[in-house]
Amino acid sequence: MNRSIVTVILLIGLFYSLVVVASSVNAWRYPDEQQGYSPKQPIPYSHRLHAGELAINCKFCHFNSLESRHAGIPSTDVCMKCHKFVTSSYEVLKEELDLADKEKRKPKTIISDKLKKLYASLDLVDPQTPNPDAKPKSIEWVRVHNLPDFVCFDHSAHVTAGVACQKCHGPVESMEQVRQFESLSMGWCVKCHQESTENGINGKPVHAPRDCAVCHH
Amino acid sequence: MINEANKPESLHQANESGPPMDNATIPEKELFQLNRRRFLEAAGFTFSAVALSGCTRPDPELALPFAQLPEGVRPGRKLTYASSCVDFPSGCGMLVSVRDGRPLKMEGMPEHPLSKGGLNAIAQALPLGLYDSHRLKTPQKRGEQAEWEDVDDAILKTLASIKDSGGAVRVVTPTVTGPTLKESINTFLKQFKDGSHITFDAVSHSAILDAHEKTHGARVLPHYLLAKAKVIVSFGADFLGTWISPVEFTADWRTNRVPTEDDPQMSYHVQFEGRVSLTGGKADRRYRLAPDEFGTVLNHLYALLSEKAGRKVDASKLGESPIAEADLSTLAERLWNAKGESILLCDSQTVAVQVVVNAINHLLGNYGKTLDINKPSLQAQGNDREVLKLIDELKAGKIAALFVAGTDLTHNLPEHDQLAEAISKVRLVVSLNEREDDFTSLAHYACPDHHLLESWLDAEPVCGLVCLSQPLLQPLGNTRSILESFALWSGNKSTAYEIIRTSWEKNILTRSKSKSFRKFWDQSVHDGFVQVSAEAPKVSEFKADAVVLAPQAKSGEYCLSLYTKVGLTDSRHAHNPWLQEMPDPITKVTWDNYVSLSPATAEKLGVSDGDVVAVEAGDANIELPALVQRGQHDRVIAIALAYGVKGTDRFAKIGPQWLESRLTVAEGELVGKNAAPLIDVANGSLSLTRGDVAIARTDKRHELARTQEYHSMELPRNVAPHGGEYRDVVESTTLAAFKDDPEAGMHEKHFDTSVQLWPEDHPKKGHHWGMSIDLNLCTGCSACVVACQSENNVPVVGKDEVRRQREMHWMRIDRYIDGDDDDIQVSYQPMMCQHCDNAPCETVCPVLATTHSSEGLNEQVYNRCVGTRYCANNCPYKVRRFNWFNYAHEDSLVNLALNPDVTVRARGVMEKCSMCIQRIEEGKIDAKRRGVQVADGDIQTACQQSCPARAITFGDMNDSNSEVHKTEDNPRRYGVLEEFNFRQSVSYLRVVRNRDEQHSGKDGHGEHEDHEHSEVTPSNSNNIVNLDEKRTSETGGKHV
Amino acid sequence: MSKQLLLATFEHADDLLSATTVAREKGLRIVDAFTPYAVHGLDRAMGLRPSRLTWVCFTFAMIGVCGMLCFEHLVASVWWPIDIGGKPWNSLPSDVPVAFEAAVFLGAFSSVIALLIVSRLYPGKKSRTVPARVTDDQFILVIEKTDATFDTEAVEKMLLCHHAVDVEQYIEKNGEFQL
Amino acid sequence: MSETSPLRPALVTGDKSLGDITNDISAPMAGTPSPMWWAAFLIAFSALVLGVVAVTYQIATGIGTWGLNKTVGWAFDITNFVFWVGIGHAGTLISAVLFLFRQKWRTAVNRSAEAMTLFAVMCAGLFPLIHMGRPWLAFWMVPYPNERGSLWVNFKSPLLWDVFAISTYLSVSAVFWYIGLIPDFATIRDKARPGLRKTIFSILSFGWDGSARTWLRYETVYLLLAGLATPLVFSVHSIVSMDFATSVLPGWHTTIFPPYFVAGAIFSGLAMVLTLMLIARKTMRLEDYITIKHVERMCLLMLSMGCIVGLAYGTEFFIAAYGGNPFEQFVFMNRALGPMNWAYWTMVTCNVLIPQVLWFKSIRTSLPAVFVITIFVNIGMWFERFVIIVTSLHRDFLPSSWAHYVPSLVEIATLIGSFGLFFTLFLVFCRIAPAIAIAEVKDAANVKKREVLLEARNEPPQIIDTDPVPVNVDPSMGC
Repeated sequence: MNRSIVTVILLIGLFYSLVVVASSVNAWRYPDEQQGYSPKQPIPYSHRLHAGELAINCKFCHFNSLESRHAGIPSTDVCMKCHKFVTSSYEVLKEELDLADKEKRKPKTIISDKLKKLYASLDLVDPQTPNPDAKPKSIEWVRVHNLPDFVCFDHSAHVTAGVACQKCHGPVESMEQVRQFESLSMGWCVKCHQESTENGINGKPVHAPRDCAVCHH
Repeated sequence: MINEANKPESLHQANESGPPMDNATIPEKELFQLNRRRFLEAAGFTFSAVALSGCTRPDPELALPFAQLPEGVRPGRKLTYASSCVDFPSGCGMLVSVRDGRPLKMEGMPEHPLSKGGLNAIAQALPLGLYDSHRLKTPQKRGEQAEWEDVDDAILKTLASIKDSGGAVRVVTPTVTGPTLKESINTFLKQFKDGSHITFDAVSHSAILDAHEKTHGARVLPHYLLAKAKVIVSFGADFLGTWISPVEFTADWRTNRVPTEDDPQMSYHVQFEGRVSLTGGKADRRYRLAPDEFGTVLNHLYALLSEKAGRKVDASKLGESPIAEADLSTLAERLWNAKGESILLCDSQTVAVQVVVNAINHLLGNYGKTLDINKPSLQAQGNDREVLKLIDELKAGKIAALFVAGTDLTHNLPEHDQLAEAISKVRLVVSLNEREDDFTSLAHYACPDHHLLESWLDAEPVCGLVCLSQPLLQPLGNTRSILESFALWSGNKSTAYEIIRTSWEKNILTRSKSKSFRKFWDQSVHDGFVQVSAEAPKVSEFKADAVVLAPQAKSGEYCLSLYTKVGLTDSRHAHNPWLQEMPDPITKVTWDNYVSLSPATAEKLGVSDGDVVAVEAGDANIELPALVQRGQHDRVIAIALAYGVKGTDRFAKIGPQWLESRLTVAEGELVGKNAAPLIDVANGSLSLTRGDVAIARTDKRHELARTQEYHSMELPRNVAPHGGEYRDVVESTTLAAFKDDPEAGMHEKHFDTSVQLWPEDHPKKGHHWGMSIDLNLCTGCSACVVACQSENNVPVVGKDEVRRQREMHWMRIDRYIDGDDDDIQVSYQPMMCQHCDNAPCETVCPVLATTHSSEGLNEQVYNRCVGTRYCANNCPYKVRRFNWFNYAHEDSLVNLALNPDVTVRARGVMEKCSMCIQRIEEGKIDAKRRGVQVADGDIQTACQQSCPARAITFGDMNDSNSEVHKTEDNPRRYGVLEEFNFRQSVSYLRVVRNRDEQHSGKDGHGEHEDHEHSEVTPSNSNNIVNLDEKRTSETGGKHV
Repeated sequence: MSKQLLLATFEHADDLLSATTVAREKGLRIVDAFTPYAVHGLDRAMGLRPSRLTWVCFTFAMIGVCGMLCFEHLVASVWWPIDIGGKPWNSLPSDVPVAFEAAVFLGAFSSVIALLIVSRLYPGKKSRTVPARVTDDQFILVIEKTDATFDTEAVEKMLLCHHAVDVEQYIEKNGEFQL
Repeated sequence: MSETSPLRPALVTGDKSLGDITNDISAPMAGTPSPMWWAAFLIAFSALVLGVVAVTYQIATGIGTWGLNKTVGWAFDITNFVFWVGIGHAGTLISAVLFLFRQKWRTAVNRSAEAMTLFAVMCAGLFPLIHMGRPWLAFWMVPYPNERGSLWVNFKSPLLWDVFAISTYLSVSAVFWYIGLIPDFATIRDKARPGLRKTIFSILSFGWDGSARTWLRYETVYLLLAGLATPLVFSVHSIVSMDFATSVLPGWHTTIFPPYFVAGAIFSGLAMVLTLMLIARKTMRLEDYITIKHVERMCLLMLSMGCIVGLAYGTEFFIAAYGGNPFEQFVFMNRALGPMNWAYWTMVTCNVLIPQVLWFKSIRTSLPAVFVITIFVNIGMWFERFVIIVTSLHRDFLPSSWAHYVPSLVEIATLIGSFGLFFTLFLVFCRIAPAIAIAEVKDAANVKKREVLLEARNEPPQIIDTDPVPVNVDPSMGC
């Protein structure tokens, strides 16, 4: 009698454990340690394509990193600089143009599904035609690199000092979906600060302080 | 701290889903049958998984970029806008720093001609007023929420009928200096046959204007130019604290208060006053004088001066002077020698007295020199006669419509009930106040105005200087600018922006030289103020015949003196916890008003601090705790106004709630009691002083919350070694001594701090931040305290915690009162972390949570701190503050006021002044970005920035031409407890009192030892009594 | 292999002592003695060498001091020198207390662990089945019958006139005594 | 046997045999506890529960539930800490130091003294833990390799020295105590009938069989431990005193603190041992083992310590006056005459004045009197720490930040709770382990018995070492 109950409990326990573990195994990490975190984004934006293939400079979109503590996810209108016209992949557009030529009509704009969300955030149906009474709303990106609240990290300071973006963010230009490349642990920061003070950053001598209050205040 | 929070959360979730599963499958009966161990085994196994789940990631955090980035906005960067603090007629210039669309910090505007970069505590506290969930968010119709349309329709309908019937319409506001607002009120009133705008100042200076009407033929308030005054004589005018335009006056007063080695000159400041005011504390010579005796003394002074001027005054009419004749004649002498460079200020509601004041100022030829009446000040236009007339009209039911904006009429006037009853007779009562205050609750309609930071407004504090205030965020509620409201009721549907622009184009531009309005406007908005030609009423020559001697002092046993506190000059700010918890500069009491009595009077009544006394004046009476205040006149009973404000019971549960905690506000009570009922309306003015007052003790007690328990630098005699010890942590000297020897008054224990044990180990290359505070300039106004609180997210802890000596202010102002009661010397000392290079606190921290930076700062790392409190024990200055609880941060609206650059400290963590490290880092990074060196003055700490007296200097001590470096060889420089060689980075400049005797306050004790016993000892022992009572009441306090 | 043993039981420590001394003089092989408490002089009587555990203790104590001092030096002035109250990077005096405690700690634990190892004591070990009263009020002397020439009677007599209350013959099989 | 002499008075009275000793001492462990024990246990346990509740509430709510403030950052917490550490010391002192001096009379008390040390240090160790603002991060005090680059601990901080001192002290005294227990466990194991009890004790006794070889090593290690424990005691309380001595606070920053604290610790410890001994003697009928002699010696020790402590109080004032540091002068004036003088005078009365009556033999030998005095000393020593900590803090350098201190209910409950913990542990210990070191008592007692025996046979003792049996005797002829 008792044995059977115990086995029942054990089975439930086992099942439950398995469920919990299984659910957590893909997101396994030590507390506060998010290395390798790579959440799915609302728009499958490819850094590999933009930063890698098309070799767009990081700071072209993340210009905020030059002046502010936040690198800042670019606002939608930054995307629109190009995507006002680039509404779909090259092949598709090319095809449509040829077709249009053949049929002697002006090409109609083809909008890829991926980009629809982008235009939606600006409340636009057709990127070329502005919408006067538009109600723009933010795209809800998922934050990848997230430091604890008691750490004050200033992008502009590091960018002006000449630290390459890849030093902390890894080879983003090769990532289809952004992933936290480094551990971003305190030890990791301190190590870099010490090395930079000793060897300078690409030849230029720098003073990267190791005072606590530089990051913690 | 955030990610610490995550783990328990995920555990919690798991637990929720854990047990039910088991219970669900096993009927309880059987559950108990099987033996415990096996069950626990199983259960343990079940929950083992939960531990693992603790290692999973918290829910993903979203990042929302702008869809369209506004022009010039950079997320995470601070933007600064020029505005001005038009909530107060004094109209200080503000620079508001806005971060990601949130106005966070008010800063002084250095270019502003009046405030010159200073800002008072109340302006510093504006953000909390803005993000206040208790502000009226929508219009109201008889207390019910309503839509603007309905309210406006209703109001307009009634107004229309009033128009026809020709009923009287009154708009009551405090002093309005803004040309635009004035205009729109007037245009509104023009619609009616009998419409007038009544200016009501709770603390009015009506008498000054009336007096000038008598003597100069125009109802003007002179613009006092203290910068030009070498001799300042003030009769009860608290011009550094609360009187007319304190920030401006402080800035001016400062200019003549910095004696240097080469030019040891100082203005001479004499204060005659009943209660101890902040200004009295700074006076070189302070006389105790009951307010109702000002007249007599002024008569004498007038007589003495006119004698010098060659005119004899009949001495028989003068009456008996309470001040020694000799003192007065020397004072007259000094005044006479400083003709045209002297100034006489008087805070009296009696016109006759003010007339004598004008006469004296005229005799001294101060008009046109230190008093400007051609470009007069507009900072106080209150007219008591009109207010009293209004009251009569109301009572007579002659008023058809009453509009009140910016003041709680019924709260600030006596005879509340009759007034309320009278108001109920009015057909249309509209309140434009921001909150549900006493008057609003009587009004038919509430049409809440925007908060200052949400609205377009302008101000003209002094003729010819027009200031602009611009909105810094979208209104948080469905409120409406007062400009729009009046415009709309005058049939004009334009927005505040349009209204102000048109009015400026019409009125202000014409007074300026510039042609293009666009340029003029943009420039004005950018600067926040503009100087244009003055349009002032014509003043006549001085009418000598108007001068009659002031009436004799009426001799009641006591003299009531109502005043407002530095932090709470106006009932509108009673809802601001920062201001409520800001210790009063003199009494150091928070969260309460009280009856302050002189030690002698207290002894006579047999009361001590916290004993409730009943004060009766006319037919009004009020019960408040007593507070024994050294240096107060024995006849004077001082009570602060602007307390007992409706709705302040909201603070009952502010601060931590636990086993032994007591409410900040007792059930069904308010913060303090309203003293307005005691205002005397007898002699045609709203007089804040009256003689017909009685006081009696009750057997109740009401524990006051003071941040300082012991008030003198002289140690209690019963425990002081050698029968008496004087700890001159605030060093002082006299000007006479200073002239002979700039080092005079120096603490004998000073020694050469260049001696170091391990000089090589910690070289301070690069920056070495340091601060220097000129105690001669510090007025104790506490603007820095609130500035620091706002900059550094310092929590409000509530009355009970303050009572337990657990206030969290990083910056406090120590106040010591020494000397004889007839001539007390008050010393203020801003005290914050001294950032010692040999810091005792650092050595003792086991986990390296507090260390020393390479730039000489004492760093506190909150996230490393485990809270042993050893550092606080070992801190000689007791400037470290411990988070005894998790202080409330659940009000998401108030949290908008939090500075994102500063960590919000969790429970169990030590904190303290960081010298605004976030500003230092920002400054350094900015410089790096611009590729330049950090220049002196680029980085300013919050306290330094706000200081109206510019007493605080901060900078790099290694930078040989920085201000702070220069102070190092200032002869007045000293460090507190320097003899311990903590090597503080904060130094102080010695107080110099403009007195002729050679000894500073401290030697004074040494000298007349004999009468010192009679004078000082009672008040000292008195302090000890207080301490002991503190203890007993702490223990017995629970059932109070 | 098994040993032939004689177990002599005594009531008093002194008898045990004298018996042991004699037995040893006679050149009998004394396997061991069992006593309820540490009988002083028994080691001399049995001719046991003083224990070398003191050296273990000393060595580890020294390791503790030196190790801790080095560690403190590295932490305070090499790995991450942090300015603490303007004190010198490496202030020896402040390192002393911790180093001392480390010495005591290692010294104590090393010697105790060594004791348990050398005398094979560990939780749950079954004790040899000597008559249980040795831990209470009896003293036992164990003598090995070395060879045929071993004169059992004589030895028994000798033991008895040292007030041995009882002499029995045992066989030892891998550390266990059996009748 | 060198240390035995017929002149020595009996350490174990009532002419016991070894068997009797075993039975007497292990008696309280077998059988059901006496009602007196139950009463004591219930009181202690309910106190413990109270304490647990208080601490739980405090940790859940915040340190604010204590009466501390911005000026007085330590009060009951550290007072209790120092107090309990002090209590702990006499234990080690008695068992280790007296062992080194071959004081056989210690055998009556050393076991309970060691246990007391253990429990007292447990109580002590609790307070530094719960006095932290964030106790759940206490492990940061331990230097462990970490991902902070790598950030260790501050070896310059006296608090860290404490962490090491206390943990070492706790573990070493635990080992010392257990090693002492092993042979006794074996005794109990062998007396026990087969069953749970036997198995438990055979596990605990590590398979001890009383082999002479093991005894030899055992004695060596025991000596080593005693040798290590002795300096440890002194170091621990010196380090505790450095928490104060190395600070800058007048009243704390005092060079005489290390010896002063050690003396105080021994003083309080002796008092506590005596209190417990007297209770144990009564409740567990150990009159024959804890004799008046023991009590009187302890009293003499206590008296001398009391005088040393008194001297220390005097010295503090003298140095303050003589050193001429106005801050220090003020602090001591304030102690004696200030708002908290009641605490100071309680301390002086209990620690210096009352113990003086121990000069009289009549009082030393009257158990009730001694009991009362020990209680007073315990109270006095608690107040000593309170006075040192609070009166120095509440009025220090800047008059502006002077403040008062009043304990909160939670604090008081915590103090009571610590006593609850201590006595609960102690009473349980009396039940599950021999309260007196059986083996050692036998050693001490047996010497005496032999002499009695010899007198009975009227044989001169010296013949013991010579051999009664002639060598090479013919086996046929007996003796």
